[in-house]
Amino acid sequence: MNFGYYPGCSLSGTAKEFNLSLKEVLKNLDTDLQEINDWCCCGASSAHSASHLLAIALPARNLMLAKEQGMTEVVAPCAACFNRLKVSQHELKTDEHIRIKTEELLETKYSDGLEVLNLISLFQKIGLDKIKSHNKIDISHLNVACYYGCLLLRPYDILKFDDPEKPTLMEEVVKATGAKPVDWNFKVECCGAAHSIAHTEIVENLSMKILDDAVHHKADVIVVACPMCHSNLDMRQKNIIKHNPGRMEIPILYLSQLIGLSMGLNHKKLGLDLHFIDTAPLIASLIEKEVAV
Amino acid sequence: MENNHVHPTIQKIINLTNQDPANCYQCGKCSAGCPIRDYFDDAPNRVIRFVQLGMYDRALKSKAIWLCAGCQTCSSRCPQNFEPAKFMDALREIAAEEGVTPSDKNVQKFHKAFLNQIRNNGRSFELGLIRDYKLATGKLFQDIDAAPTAILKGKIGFTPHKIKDTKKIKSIIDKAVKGNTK
Amino acid sequence: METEKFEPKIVAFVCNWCTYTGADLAGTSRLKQQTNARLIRVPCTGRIDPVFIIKAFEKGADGVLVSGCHPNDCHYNTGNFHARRRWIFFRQLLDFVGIDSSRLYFSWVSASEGKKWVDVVDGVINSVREKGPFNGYKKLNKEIEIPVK
Amino acid sequence: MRIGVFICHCGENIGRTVDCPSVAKACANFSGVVHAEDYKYMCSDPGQNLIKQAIKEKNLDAVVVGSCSPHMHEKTFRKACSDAGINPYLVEMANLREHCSWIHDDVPLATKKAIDLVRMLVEKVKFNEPLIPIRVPVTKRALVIGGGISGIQASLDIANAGYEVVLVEKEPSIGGHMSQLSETFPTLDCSQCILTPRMVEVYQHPRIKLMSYSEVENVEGFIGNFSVTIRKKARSVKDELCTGCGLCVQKCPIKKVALSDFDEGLATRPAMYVPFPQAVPNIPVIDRSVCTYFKTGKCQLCKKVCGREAIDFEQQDQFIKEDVGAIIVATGYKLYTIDKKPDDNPIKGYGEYGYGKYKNVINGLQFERIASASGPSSGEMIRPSDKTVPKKIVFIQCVGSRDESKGFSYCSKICCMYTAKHAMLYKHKVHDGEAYVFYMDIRAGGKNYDEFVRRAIEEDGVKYIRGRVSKIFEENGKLIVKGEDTIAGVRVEIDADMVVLATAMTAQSDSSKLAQTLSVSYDKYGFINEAHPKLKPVETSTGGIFIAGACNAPRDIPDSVSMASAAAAKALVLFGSDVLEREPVVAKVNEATCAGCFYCQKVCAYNAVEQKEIKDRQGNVIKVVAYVNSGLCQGCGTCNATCPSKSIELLGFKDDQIYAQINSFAEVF
Repeated sequence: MNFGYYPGCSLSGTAKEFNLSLKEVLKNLDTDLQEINDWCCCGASSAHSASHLLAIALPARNLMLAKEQGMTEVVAPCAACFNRLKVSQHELKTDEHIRIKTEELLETKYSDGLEVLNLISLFQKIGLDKIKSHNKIDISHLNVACYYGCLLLRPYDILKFDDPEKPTLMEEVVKATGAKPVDWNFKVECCGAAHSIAHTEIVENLSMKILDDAVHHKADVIVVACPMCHSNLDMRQKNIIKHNPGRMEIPILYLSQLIGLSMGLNHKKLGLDLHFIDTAPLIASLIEKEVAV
Repeated sequence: MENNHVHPTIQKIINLTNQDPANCYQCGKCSAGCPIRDYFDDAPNRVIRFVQLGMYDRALKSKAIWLCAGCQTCSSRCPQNFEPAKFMDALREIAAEEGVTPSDKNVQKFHKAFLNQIRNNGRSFELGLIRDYKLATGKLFQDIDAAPTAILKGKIGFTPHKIKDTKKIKSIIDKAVKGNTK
Repeated sequence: METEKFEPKIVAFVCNWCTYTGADLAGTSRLKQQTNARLIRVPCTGRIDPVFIIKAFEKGADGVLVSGCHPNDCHYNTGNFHARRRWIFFRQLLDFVGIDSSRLYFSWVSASEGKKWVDVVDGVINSVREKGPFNGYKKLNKEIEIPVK
Repeated sequence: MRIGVFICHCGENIGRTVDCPSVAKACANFSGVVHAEDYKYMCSDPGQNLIKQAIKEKNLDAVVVGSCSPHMHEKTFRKACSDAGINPYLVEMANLREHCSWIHDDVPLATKKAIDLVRMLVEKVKFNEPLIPIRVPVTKRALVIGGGISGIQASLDIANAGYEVVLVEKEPSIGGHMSQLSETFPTLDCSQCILTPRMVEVYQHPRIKLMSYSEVENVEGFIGNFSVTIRKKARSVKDELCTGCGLCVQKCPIKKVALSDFDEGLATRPAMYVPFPQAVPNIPVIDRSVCTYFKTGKCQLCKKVCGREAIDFEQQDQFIKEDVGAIIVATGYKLYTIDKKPDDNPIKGYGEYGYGKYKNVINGLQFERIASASGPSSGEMIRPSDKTVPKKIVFIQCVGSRDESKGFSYCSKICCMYTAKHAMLYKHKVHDGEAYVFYMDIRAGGKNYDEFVRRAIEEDGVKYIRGRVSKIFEENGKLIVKGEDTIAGVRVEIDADMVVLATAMTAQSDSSKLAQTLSVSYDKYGFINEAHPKLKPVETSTGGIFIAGACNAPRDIPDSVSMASAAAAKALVLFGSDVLEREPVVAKVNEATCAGCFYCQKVCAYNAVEQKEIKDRQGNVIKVVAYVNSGLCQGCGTCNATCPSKSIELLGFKDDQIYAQINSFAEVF
């Protein structure tokens, strides 16, 4: 299988292990990603804070490039990129006024017809059975809290991905790896997202509540599909514990890393050493088990 | 949706969001579910109320419009299908355009620094972003413990990934963003 | 004659219970519309014989509109269903007799849809105005008349 | 033919945009028109006299009035002409107001159109024939659908006035939702105490035929003459033999096999059951889907213990025909559920409140059962999950109501009141408990209603918080309720033991199907429409069918009861006359040309077309032709359009009459 690929800024920087693990896992699933040539930033939360038009135009440029480069499906593993691409696509389709303004700005005509996939819908396309068939390591003892955050789910009317209040699709993927998803209350709460730098105190507080609820529901690990969620829960976790003592560390994994673990892939290649919260104890707990195929 | 009897600010909000603030019936569900509400001066429903009452200045000076994280919990639960998150975006844009001094400078400075990175490189460059933001805010020692680890782990590079067509991106941003970007 | 601005002539067959009443509502609500349509009131769209429509075109209509109750809301339970079934065959008949079937319009307008009625009428008038006059039968009428004289 | 044309100015209403004198002048030149004039108000007494005078002086035999919509004044002008000696069906109206002057601005164009409209009807009226109204007898018997408080009230009123009533209830017992309630606002009197005597009265009334566990299957006919088919569902108990001793229910071995609908799923019931002890009729039902005998062919314990041999496992659904003259629909409401709905459903469901997964998040009717002395906890205030007394309780109003996004845009009207009542009942039972109510507005219009809400706040100390709740989740056995007090502008988070949702009142799920069976109109929510929101609140779009209670819109008990009495009064008005006059707009067959293909019979929705044998003098059948039963024919004209030989025609809308109108376009265009 072959998909267009829009990695987004984070995956080439702070979320490097997301990129690494995704590529490693897809290699095993015979899936190729073709990166959009000369893509630019989607504008993230800053563009729509400054200009509605800019927030539509930046993703539109990438959508047009993908189309020009002959792609029909584009994977945007970063939840924020996925969200911005989808919203832009939707507005260009439904709002003629903004479409004309965008076309003027970009000096190109826009045409619809590209399918934008997020990390989870990519794995659905590849097939959960296929993932199952690659299981090499028994991780069934792992209790996993699937954390969706905001941007994969909202606004539902545009993204049409999963139930915005009680999503289950990530759990389906986690079940395919053999791990056990736990039921918990905070899987769609906000981590504070882009305030990571400007208002660290807010992010620490929100992230703390999410971590606490996951631990309370007996999760061993939190799995995410968004670099912003990851950096807030992982990078900020040490300080959260410092400022709110008496808490245990809980590792935060990208969904692709969890799949990689169940496939028995090299931990370094999955970027498991790149986290702030040590993943070594988690890895040590895994028992290797060849799964007869 | 053009209407002569509508105040220009309301019309601007309608144009930017495709929704009329009059749709809000002040139930407060947005405020009840807002994760950052405790840090706001005015709850989201109040900011909408100010606009409904024509107190635009009060709304544009509210901290809430800058602290809104855009998580859209409010929008997805609003019984009136109103989207407060979009509304907040619009107020930020209008505030910048009208030169209203933001009551939370950090957020605006962060967004400016972020857009500046895109303007220069076409992509966000984290080290440059943090540098610019710190210079703008003077918060030199924040994140001092996390940064070295990040750099050591190779998560923050020293050179930006520049795209080829940065000229285009510059022009897009300069044309789209009213008010000052620099 | 052709230099005069073309104003389409529209004949509308409407059912008494839904569309006629909806058109009344448009009136009581003072919703303005163009003057080109002439309404013929029938009890139900089920009453409309396809030949009525051909006759209307023959007598100079440039467009014909048929409008009745919404499906399942027929005052007579099923009249509008029978009407609808009839039209499926009727379109082919229209083409056969040389009438562009796109000049025949159908809509559902209930008694409470005054605004919709105005939109439908103006829509039909504008659409027919774009198509221009329906001349096929006018010529034919003349040709037939000449030998008689 | 000598036709008179009368053009009305309707004051300024027509006159402003239509040049009435020129219209009259133009019409005077139409062939067949011998008189044309215009007048300020044609419908006024002097206007009508003008017409009558002209008929006499000019010896007119047909009239066209150009004025308002025929829906407005057709009757007026027909009557006036008929007084002057013209058959009323030789009068036509051109709609110069609703269809012309009110919708146009351009005077010359509107005037031209007005002339065309009159011309069309002048041409039509030339083909009109004198017709005589059809007189049909009235069956003085009513059908009431639904045995809740509305249906009970309507039935008793009609029966007490001396007429027979057939009362059909789909559940095994009458009583409806009112029988589930603990106490009623604003007096706090016991619901069952005031309802049960009425139920018994229905049961014992000599003129009420009660058909419980039955549904209306089909309705034919028209005002004064309905023929209704009722499905009497198989109870598996012969109601004429059963004495209601209850032994079979006691002996039924599979006790807790199904959730009790009456207790809103908070309790269980056996396979053989009576919904509640005061049920009327007190005859049990076997739930065949769970009964051991129906599943395995063994058991029959109930049959063995029944001394009356009333158990009948072989019983089938019965179809019973009833002739009635009026129908009252009183099918009531159902509560909105917050569960996740399928994707194609426009109503979504509340994921933020857990989609109904938390046991201690209940709805208003469930609270009624918990509070009721006859409920599963015998009135003890305990929560469903662990049967402990909730010390902190939260009530949330407007769940599904006033919510365009997840439910309905309308206000359910009664929730403000019953929530105040619930909070009060709770405080009366749990003195040290805390009760919170989240509300958006308090709508307590009604006698002693607002005072009642104030009492809850001031005397019982219920805390009202203005704001909608955003999320509920369960943590350590507590329900965390996240809200905002929009008055104080502060966030409120309550760790409650139980949450009661005042969920929206919605139409019954099969209400649109019933409305279609009855040919009455209903709104997009499934509520049955009234004929006019102000002046005909209990009538429907179909003559002889009336509505009462919550099948029309959310409504409380006093309003439902008044509406039921009003509907009963409307039925009684109908029963006040022996015959009804109907428009003679019916189909008629030309037996000479009818080929007997009976396509007309196939398309008739009313079974009005019959087959008639034509015999020669010797009595031999020479052909079979169609025959229209004018009592059944409703005048849609579908048969007319279908007939291949044009042998069946709709009087008043005959082919000639319509062609005349079309042909007039040759001149018009």
